[in-house]
Amino acid sequence: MLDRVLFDLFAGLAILSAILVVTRRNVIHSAIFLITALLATAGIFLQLHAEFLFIVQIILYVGGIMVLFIFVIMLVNLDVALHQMQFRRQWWVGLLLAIALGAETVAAIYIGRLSLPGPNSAPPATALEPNTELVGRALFTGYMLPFEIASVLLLVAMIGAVVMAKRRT
Amino acid sequence: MANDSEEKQPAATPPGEKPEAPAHPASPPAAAAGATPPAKPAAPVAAVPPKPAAPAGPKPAPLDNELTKRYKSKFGDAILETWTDRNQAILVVARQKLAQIARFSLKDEEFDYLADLTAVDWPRREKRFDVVLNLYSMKKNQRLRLKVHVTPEEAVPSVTAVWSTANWLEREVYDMFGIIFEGHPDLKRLLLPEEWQGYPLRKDYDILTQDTAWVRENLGIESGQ
Amino acid sequence: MMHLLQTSLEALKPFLLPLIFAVTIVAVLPLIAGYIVLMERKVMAHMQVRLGPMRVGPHGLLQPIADAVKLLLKEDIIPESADRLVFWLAPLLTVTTAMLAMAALPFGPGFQIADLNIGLLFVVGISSMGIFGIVLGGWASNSHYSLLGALRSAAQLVSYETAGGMAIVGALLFAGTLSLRNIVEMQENLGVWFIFAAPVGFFIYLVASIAETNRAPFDMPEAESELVAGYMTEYSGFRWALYFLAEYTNVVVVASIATTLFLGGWLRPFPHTHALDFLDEFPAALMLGLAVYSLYRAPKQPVLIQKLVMVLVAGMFAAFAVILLAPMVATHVAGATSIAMMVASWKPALLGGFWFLLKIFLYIYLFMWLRFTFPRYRFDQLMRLGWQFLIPISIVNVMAIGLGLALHRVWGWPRGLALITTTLITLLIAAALAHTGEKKEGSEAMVGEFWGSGRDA
Amino acid sequence: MADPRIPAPANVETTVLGADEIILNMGPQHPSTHGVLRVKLRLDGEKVVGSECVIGYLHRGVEKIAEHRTYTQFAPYVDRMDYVAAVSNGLGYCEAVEKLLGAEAPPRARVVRTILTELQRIASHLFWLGTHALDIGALTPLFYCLREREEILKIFEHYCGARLTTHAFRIGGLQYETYDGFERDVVQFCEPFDKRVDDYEALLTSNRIWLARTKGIGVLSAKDAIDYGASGPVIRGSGVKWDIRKAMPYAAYSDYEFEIPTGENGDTFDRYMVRLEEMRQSRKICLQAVAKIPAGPIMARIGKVLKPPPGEVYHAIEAPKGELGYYIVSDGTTQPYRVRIRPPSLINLEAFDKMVRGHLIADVVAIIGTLDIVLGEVDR
Repeated sequence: MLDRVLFDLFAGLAILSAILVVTRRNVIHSAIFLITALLATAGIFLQLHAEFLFIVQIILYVGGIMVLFIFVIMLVNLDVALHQMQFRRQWWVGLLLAIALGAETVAAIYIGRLSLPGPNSAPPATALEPNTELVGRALFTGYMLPFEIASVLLLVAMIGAVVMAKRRT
Repeated sequence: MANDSEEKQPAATPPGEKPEAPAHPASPPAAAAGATPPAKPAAPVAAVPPKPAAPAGPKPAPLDNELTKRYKSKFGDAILETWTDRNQAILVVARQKLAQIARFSLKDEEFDYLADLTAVDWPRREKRFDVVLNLYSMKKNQRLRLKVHVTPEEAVPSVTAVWSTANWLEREVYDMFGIIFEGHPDLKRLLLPEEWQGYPLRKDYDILTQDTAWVRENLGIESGQ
Repeated sequence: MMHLLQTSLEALKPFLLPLIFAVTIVAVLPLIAGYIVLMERKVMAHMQVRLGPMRVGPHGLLQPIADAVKLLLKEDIIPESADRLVFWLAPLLTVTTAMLAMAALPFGPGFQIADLNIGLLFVVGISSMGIFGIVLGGWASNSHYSLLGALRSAAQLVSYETAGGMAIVGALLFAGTLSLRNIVEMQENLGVWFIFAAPVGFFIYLVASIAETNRAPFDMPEAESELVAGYMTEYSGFRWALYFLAEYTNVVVVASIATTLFLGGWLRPFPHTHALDFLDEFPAALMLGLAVYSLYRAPKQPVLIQKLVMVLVAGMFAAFAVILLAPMVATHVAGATSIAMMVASWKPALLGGFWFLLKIFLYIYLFMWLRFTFPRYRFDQLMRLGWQFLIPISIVNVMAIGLGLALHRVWGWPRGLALITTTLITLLIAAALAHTGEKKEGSEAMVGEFWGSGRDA
Repeated sequence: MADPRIPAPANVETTVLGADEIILNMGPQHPSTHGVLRVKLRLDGEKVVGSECVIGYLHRGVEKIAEHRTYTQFAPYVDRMDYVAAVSNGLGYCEAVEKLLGAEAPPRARVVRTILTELQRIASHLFWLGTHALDIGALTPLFYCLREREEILKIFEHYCGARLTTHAFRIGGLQYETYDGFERDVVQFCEPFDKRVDDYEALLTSNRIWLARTKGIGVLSAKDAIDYGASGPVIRGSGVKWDIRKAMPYAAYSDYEFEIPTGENGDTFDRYMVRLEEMRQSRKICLQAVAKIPAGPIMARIGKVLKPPPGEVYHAIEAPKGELGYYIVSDGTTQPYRVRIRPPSLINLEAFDKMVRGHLIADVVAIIGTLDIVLGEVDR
C-alpha cells in the first residue's frame, strides 16, 4: 500500500514539474523543475528496486548534465536574450508536432494494453538481486564490444570539445 | 658637517670655494622679505638680519665646476644660474629648454633617477613658481637639482618622456599649484577630487579655505570650521 | 479503522529503526558541526600562538551554542533584486544533500541508517548534487562577486569530483562491493586497511576531498581577499548558517567516506592480533583521562559558573568512560545474567562507533592542519593541479591496482609484493608527470592567458 | 568640468568597452588594499587588462600645515605619514632640518637614532610580511610576525612613551636619555630574532603554494624600476644594488658593516627574500651598535628658537619603504617656507599598473602587498 502511495507521489511530481519546465518564464526556475522531474523518475527506478539505475540517473543526469545546463545558463546570461526575441510566429508548428506525438503515445498504449499490469497489482514482489554486479558483469562479458565502441566514441567527443575550446581562447 | 663630507657632492666642493666658517652672521638674503626681489632669489636685500642666535648655516654661494661647465657649454645661456646651497648643486635653467636639458642629464650626465619633482610658490616674485627637479645618478652617486622659474600662465614642458616617475609627480604639482605640464599623457588632479576648485599649496590659498561648493554638494555638510 | 491502522503500522515496521537513527543523526549533526567549528578555532589559535575563544564557557566550550543563538537572532536579509525562490531554495538544497549523504554511512557495525548495496555510489552521487546549492545561491544573490564565486566553485567541484571518484575506484577494486558495510568487513577479512593497499589512492582522495568541500588551501570560492565571501556574500543570519552547516556536514561526510574506505571504518587497529587486545580498553581509558584532566582544570576557571560547567564536562567524560567499559566488564561484574549478556553484545557496536568517530576526528584535524599552514592556490593553478595532475594520476592508480591484483590472482605473485610494485609504478609516473608540468611552466615567460598556466614550481 | 587650459588629450581613443571587458572596482574599502586605495581594474574575464589607482582619500595636506608650524612643532606630523615606520620619518625630518641649520647631532644621539631606526625597519617589515602572507591566504605567519613586533613596540614605549607614532627624535639630537636596560632589551630581542626569521622561512619559502603564488608575479625589470623611480626593497628586488645607507651614509651607518640584499628577476618572491634578508641585516646593525654606544651629550647646542638661514636642502634617508626625501626651503623665519616630502610608497605605486597587466585578480592582491604601500604616506 505504501508503494502505491509513493508511486503516485513520484509520478505526479514528475508530470507536474515537467509541465512547469515548459511554462516558466525564468530559465533558472525551469532548470530547477527539470531537476525535480529527473529526481522523481529516479525515485520510480528506486521503487522498482533498480538501485543502480536510480544512482546512475542521479549522478549522470542531475549531477552531470544539469550542472552543465546551469553553468551555461549563468555564463550566457540567458535572461537578457529571453526578453529580446519571441518566436511567436511558429506556434502552429509546435502544436502540430505535439498532436502527432500525443496520437503516437496513445496508439502505443492502446496496442500494448494487454501486457500492462492491472490497476491494483503490486509491483514485482521478488526484488531484483543487487543489480550493480549484474549490470557490471553483463557489460564486460556479453556486451563487451558495444561497450568499447561507446567508450571510444566518448573519447573522440571529449577530444573534439577540447580542440574547439582551445582554438577559441 | 661630518656626515656631509662623505656625501659626494658634485666636484666635492671646489677647492678655495669652501664656504668660510659659518662664524660670521649669514648675510640676510631673505628673498621673501625683499620688496621687489631681483631675479636672483638669494640677492642680499637689506631685510631685518636674523638674530644670529642659531649658528648661521652655510649661505648659498655661486658654483662653478666641470658639471656646470659641461652644461653651460652645451646649453649656453639656457643655464641661468648655478648655485650650491648646503653642499648641494642647483642649476636654474630656462623653461623652454627644460625638456632638452632633462634628456641631456639622462643620456650624457647619467642622472638616470628622478628622485623628486615639486614646486615652490614665491608670490611676490614676477616668475612666481619654482619647479624643482631633484635628480640622482646611480653610477656617479651624485645629486643635482634643476630649477625653473615659471609664471602661473606659462606651461612647463613635461619630463614624463624622460623619467616615467614624473607622471604622478607632475599631476600632484598641477593638483597643488595649478602649473600646467604640456605633453603630459593624462594631466588631472592626483589627490583632490577632479571637480575641486582652487590650488591648495599656493601661498594665497589660506589654510582654512575649502572648496565649499564641492563640499556642500558632495558631502552635504555646510563646511567651514 | 483499526485494521487500516494495523496494516499501515505493519508496513512502517521495517522503517522504524532507520528512522530513529536518521532522527538522531540529523539532531546531533548541527551540534557536531558547531563543535567542529569550535575545534577549528581553538586549533587555529593554538597554532598561531594565541588562545582562541575563552570567554563563553570554560575554554570557550559553550561558544558554539552562543554562535548558534547569534545566527538565529541575526537579521536575515534578502537582497531586493535577488530571485526570491532560488535564494530561499539554494541553502536548503546544500543542507539536504549534505545530510542525505549521511544515510549510507556505517557509524558502527549496527549503527547505519540504510545498508544500500550501492552505498558508496549513493553517497558520492548525492554529495555531487551539492554543487546546485552553491551555484544557484551565487546566481540568485544577483551580485557580481557572488556570481564569480559561484562559477569558480562549480568548476572546482566538478574537476575534483572526478579525481576523488577515480581515487575511490582504486580502493573499490579490493573491496569488490559498493555496500559500505561490506567494504569494512572486507578490510576485516583481508586484515589490511585499504590505505596500505592503495596509498596513492588515499592521498589523491585526501586532496580531492579538501577541494570538494571548498576548504583552504583550495578555498578560492570564498577567498576573503578578492571575492569577499564568494557565493555566500549576500547571505546572512540563519540562511548563512545553513551554508555553514552544509559545509561542515560535507566535511564529516567526506571524512567518513575516507575512514570507511581507507582507514577500516569501525575496525580497531589490528583487530585480529590478540596481543593488542588492550586496545579495547583504550577508548575507556581515553575518556577517563579526559575526565580527570577537566576535573584538574575545573578549579582553575576564573568564574564560578565555568567551574561548574567544567565539572559537568568531567562528569560527561566519566559517563562515556563507564559506557565504553561496560561491555568488557559486564560478564565479570553481573555474572551470566541476561542483562550482562545483552550489554556484552553491545561491545562491537560501542567500540566500533568510538573508533569510527576517532578516525573522523583525526581526518578533520588533518584538514585543519593543512588549512593553517598553506596559503591559497590561485584559481587557475588549482584547476591545473586538478586536471593535469590529480586526474591522470588517479586513473594510472586504478590501472596499477588492477595490474597488481591481476599479478596476484592470475600469476600468483604474493599479494604484498604485487601491490608494492604497482604503487611504485604509480609514484614513478606521478613524479614524471609533475616534472613535465614544471618544465612546461618554466619555459612560458608570461603568466598564461585566461585559464592561464600560472607558475607551479 | 575640465580645466580649460588643458587641451583634451587627443591620443586617448575613447575605448568602446569590449563586449566582455568589465571594470571591477577594488576599494577604497577592501580588506587587502592596505588602506584607502581604490583601484579601477579593467578585466577581460579574470585577466587584468589595465588598472588605474585613485588615491587621495587620506589626504590631510601635511605640506600645507608645515608652512604654518615652526620646525619643532611640525615634527609630530611627520610620524603620521608612514604610521607603520614613524621613527624613520622622524629621523629623516630631524636630519634634514639639522642640515638646514648646519648643525649636527652628537655621536651618542646618532648611534641611538640608528638603533631605533633599524628596530623600526624590522617592525615595519614584520608588519608587511604578516599582512602580505595573509592576503595570499597563509593565516599563521601574521601572528608570529606580530608577536616579534610587539617586543620592538615595548622597547619604543619604554624609551619614549609611545608605540606607533613615537616622535622619538628632536631636531639636534634626542629628547630622552636611553632608559637603563635599553641595551639589555635590544640584545634580548635581537639574539633569538635570527631563528625567528628562520621560522617564517620554514613556513613560507619552501612552501609550494607560496612559490606558485609569488614566483613570476608582478615582474619589474631593473631598467623599469629605475625609470619608475622605485626605491627600497622594490628596486633592490629587481637587482639594483643601491641603498642610501651605503651610498650616502647618514646618522651612524658609516660605522657598521652590513650587506645589501638584491633579487634577480624582480618578482614578488625576490622582494620577499630581499625584505627577509634586510631584517637579518638590521639585526646585525643593532647588535653592532648596541655593543658600543658612545657616552656624551644627546643634544646639540642649537638653542630653543630655530631660525635656519634662508636657503634650501634635500636630505633623503633609506626608510623601510624606500627613499624618503625631505626638500625644505627656509626663508630665515622660525617657520619652514616649504616642506616637500618625497613619499616612497606613492612613487613605488606608480609601477603598479605596469606590474599588474596580464595577471589575474588574485595576483593584484599579491602585487599590492609586495609594493608595501601605506596610504598615509601615499596621500600625505
